[in-house]
Amino acid sequence: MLSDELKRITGHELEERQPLKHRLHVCMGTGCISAGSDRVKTALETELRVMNLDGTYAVTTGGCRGLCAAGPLVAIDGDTNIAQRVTTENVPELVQRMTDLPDSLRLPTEMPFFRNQKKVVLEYSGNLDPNRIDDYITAGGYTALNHALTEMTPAQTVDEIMRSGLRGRGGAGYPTGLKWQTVAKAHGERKFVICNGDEGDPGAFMDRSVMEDYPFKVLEGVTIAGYAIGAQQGYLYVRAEYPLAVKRLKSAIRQAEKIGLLGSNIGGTPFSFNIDVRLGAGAFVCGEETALIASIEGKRGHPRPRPPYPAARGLWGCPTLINNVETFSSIAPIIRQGADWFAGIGTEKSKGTKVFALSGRVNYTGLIEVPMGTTLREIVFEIGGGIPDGRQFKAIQTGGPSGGCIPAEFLDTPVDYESLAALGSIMGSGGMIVMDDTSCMVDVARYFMEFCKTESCGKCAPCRIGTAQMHDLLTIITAGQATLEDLERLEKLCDMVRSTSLCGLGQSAPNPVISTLRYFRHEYVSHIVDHHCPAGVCSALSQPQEAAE
Amino acid sequence: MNSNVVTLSINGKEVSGRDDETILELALENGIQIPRLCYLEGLSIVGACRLCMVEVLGAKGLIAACATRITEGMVVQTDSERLAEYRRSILEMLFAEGFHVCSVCVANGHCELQTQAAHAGIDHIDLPYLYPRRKVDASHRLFGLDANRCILCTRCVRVCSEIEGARTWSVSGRGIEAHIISDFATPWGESTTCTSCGKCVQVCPTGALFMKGASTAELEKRTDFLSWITAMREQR
Amino acid sequence: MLPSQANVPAPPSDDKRWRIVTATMRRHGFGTDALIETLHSVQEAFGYIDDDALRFIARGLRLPPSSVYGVATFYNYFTLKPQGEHTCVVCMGTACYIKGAAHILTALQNRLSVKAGETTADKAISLLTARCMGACGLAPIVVNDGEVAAQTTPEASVTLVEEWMSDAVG
Amino acid sequence: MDKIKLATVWLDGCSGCHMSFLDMDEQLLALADAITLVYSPLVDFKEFPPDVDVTLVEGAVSSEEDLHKIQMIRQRTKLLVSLGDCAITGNVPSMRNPFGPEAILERAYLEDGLINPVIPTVNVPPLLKTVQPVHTVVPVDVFVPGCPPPAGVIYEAVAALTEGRTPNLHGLTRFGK
Repeated sequence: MLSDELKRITGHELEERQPLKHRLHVCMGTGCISAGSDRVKTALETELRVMNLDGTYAVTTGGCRGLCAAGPLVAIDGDTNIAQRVTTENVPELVQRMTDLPDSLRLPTEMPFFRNQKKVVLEYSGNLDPNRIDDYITAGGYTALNHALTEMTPAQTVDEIMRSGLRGRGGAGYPTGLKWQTVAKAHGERKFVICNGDEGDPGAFMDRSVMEDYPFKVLEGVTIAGYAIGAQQGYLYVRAEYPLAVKRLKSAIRQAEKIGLLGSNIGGTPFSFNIDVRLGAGAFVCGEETALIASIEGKRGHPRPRPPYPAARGLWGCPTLINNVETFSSIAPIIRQGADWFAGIGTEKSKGTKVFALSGRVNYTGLIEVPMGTTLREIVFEIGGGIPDGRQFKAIQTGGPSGGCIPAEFLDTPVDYESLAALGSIMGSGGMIVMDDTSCMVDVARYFMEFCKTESCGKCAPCRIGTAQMHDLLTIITAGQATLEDLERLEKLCDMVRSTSLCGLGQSAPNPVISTLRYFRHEYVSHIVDHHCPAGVCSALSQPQEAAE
Repeated sequence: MNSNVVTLSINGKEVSGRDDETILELALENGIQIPRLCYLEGLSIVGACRLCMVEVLGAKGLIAACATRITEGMVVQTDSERLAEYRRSILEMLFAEGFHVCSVCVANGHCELQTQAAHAGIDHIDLPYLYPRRKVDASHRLFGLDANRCILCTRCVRVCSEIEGARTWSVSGRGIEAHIISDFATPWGESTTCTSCGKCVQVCPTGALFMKGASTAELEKRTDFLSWITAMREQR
Repeated sequence: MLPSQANVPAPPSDDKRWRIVTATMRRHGFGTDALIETLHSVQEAFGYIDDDALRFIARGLRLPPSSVYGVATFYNYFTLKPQGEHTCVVCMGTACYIKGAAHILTALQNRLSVKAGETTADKAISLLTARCMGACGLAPIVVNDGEVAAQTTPEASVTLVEEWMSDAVG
Repeated sequence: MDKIKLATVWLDGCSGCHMSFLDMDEQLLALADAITLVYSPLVDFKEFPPDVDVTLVEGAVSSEEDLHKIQMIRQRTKLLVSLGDCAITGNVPSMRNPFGPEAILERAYLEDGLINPVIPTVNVPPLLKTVQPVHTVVPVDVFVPGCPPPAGVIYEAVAALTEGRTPNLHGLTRFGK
């Protein structure tokens, strides 16, 4: 029944597209909008009308293609013919030479940035209109939900996810299937699914982009999870700082409800499921599961001791499944193409692909998706196009405030959960910030500690006071006023805060310090002993000869 | 609720208890002291002070004894050089965070922070003092709040919510700026929810909440009322 | 029993925007879990959350004042003070920081004679920071009255606030 | 056995620690066999000698004079003992720290309804921005907390040092005792 409906919508959509010669997808991601893509879209529509082409050419809203720095991007029909840095001025030129773009406009899509990626979460990248469920369905959307509801039992659905080897994309990489199974087996009349879209890591915007571009895919993943674990209600917990994502998700929920893909008896089956959006309000700690639950309950985002885990006692005391946006976005492709297909991508222990937000001192900044096991070198120097201005690569920061800085000698490390952990960093949610020799690693550590200090919820003593003390110590080191005893104090605090804090925020807050001490200890010593900042960042120490006395 | 009897070892001693008991409860029953500040029998568990962290064989990291239930065959160590060092460090941080001038405090000699520090052998604070500028609220007719002495154990918040039911207290702000407030950060004396029962004062482990009129070292607190109230409510 | 219409407290004033706030509470059945959503609706309607709003929410959702205040001050997104006519938000996310966001912030602080999080004395401009706007590919960014200035500089940022300043004078 | 050379100094404190020292009563006689008092507010030596074995410091470091003094003393002393809470924690003198020295001087010299309200500048050492515990400005070897530390504890500490032992004061004293 559901499949008939999906076929009907697809048929109708294709019929509509029949008379069209070309479809122009204008990127309407946050990046391109801030570069003026909304004005470009209007100009394109006007130009086509003026040229009397509006019957055979369609202008649609497209999603992000990842290369935000080249925006606004306009794709003609697909992934190979793309115009970059489009402005209202060069719209007429674009329309005239649509199939033969001038070099000034043509985006070289054969470049490694595009060629070396593999898109699972970001499939149909840029060619889907995130505002229209028909577009998503025509591209094969909701066939996974249909398949699960009609061909699979909930237990088989859990099993499929288990066999795919998918691991949580939000941080520590807990096996997703195992988590689903625990919640599925937990006793409880009511159960909940929560999609964590409170992307808090500074330097990470994967989830923003996924929510903006693939709202239906997120909904489909959450709905399948609801079916698999026996939940009736799902929540999307989204950062209030992402208004576009909130708007598109809310609209997506309404559209899905309208055609019976959410609500009572979905697709004529006994399964009923609703989804609501809840806004985050600017607290990094709410990425922690128990704090997130407290926040949805309308409370201060304080974590609580685990166990009991949310899988047993979560939202309002009921068994609750929490995964992040990217994890849920991997679900539909897995159900559609099978666990074996997904498990065939990536490494032995880290399956599938991972989306990264590549930024910092690298030529091509933006959103990328690569198979697990791709080396850091490939990401930075091929996909990212290397370091600009002829400068030297110094480190790549992964995992945000809970992660670490990885130096050049480990560039050939394949990116997977275990390898990054072995280097003292973590996969995290997928921020990758490239640093060159203009970055001071002590200053970077201080920056992250300041973040953790202001984001500490204040509940447990080690994190609340420890992050403040560590931040003070790092500040005096960057000011050239510290002693080697202060460095010893800092290391002791790192160990204590890591070992005794209540939640992951505190336990991982020392990581940026520990990893920079591991690989760049000489920079700390240089600040303390020689009163010299090798990168010339710490302004109090910018004159090495004078300060060295 | 059904509970089973389990056997485990604490500090090498074989002990047994019900599996709905926590490590801390069982340790105390067996005369084994574990340092603690936020825990108070009769109030809910928050696991905030982290002093009661213990080592459990096979566990990934340290475990908060107040918040962890016992299981069969558990091997618990409540004291080690590593734990002692962490506890000293946490206590030192608490001293450095607020402004604890023991010599002129109403709770001098009866303060749990002071006592824990003495037990831990703390004879000076190695970390820099943060010297915050915190308020003293003397607007209440009977009681006062000196935020300089507050260690954010939230016993006052919990006793007011869970026992008295007034929910006058909460924590405001976050991180190092977090502090205790009454109502809308209203002066305590102008609170419309406070019943002036004084339970918060009694459970406060330091001199942060005090009875007016008490002079240095005069304020002894008593928390025995909690077990009476709990027992009587259970009977009801 | 769910609170009926009669139990809804009277709004602090006859300002129509209170209807939005009441509607938010009603949509959530006046449950205590509506607190954060309701605070969002006040902030969106009024730009900040004042004492009257806190009292209104406490009565409407039957929450103790301390809980409402505790939650409102826990989350960075909420502000209890009115903002300036213009807002200038400097993103301090990692990518922006690596590309010099601190210099932009310093330049703006010096030009406006306020610190981050403060509003100029004439209430014209609020200078704010964000932990990350999620537009790292365009770093460093500054958001002026909702408009993203991508790959910006201290000079360009100062020029823009100077335009606001001269508007205010003129 | 050679007597050890003992000095005591009084920085920003109330002299209570010195009073407690004197409270040792007859134990002072026992100490007298083991020590020579070479500098102290209790006796009239003008110069701090260059080679002191043990110095007991009462009081926090509050002024520039305190700072110079303690740095000089540290150089001339083998074992430096922080005696009492003021030396160890800053104690009561440090209560001005959240407010700053100006506020305290104004309060003391201008606002208290004096006949001649003026902040003294001559013969008065400038105050440091914050009052500091001794160990934050120079290394300290032994800490004897208490306000004041009980006489018996001071005796135990000094006696141990004269015998070449590390004093073990655990359980004998604490902050505020």
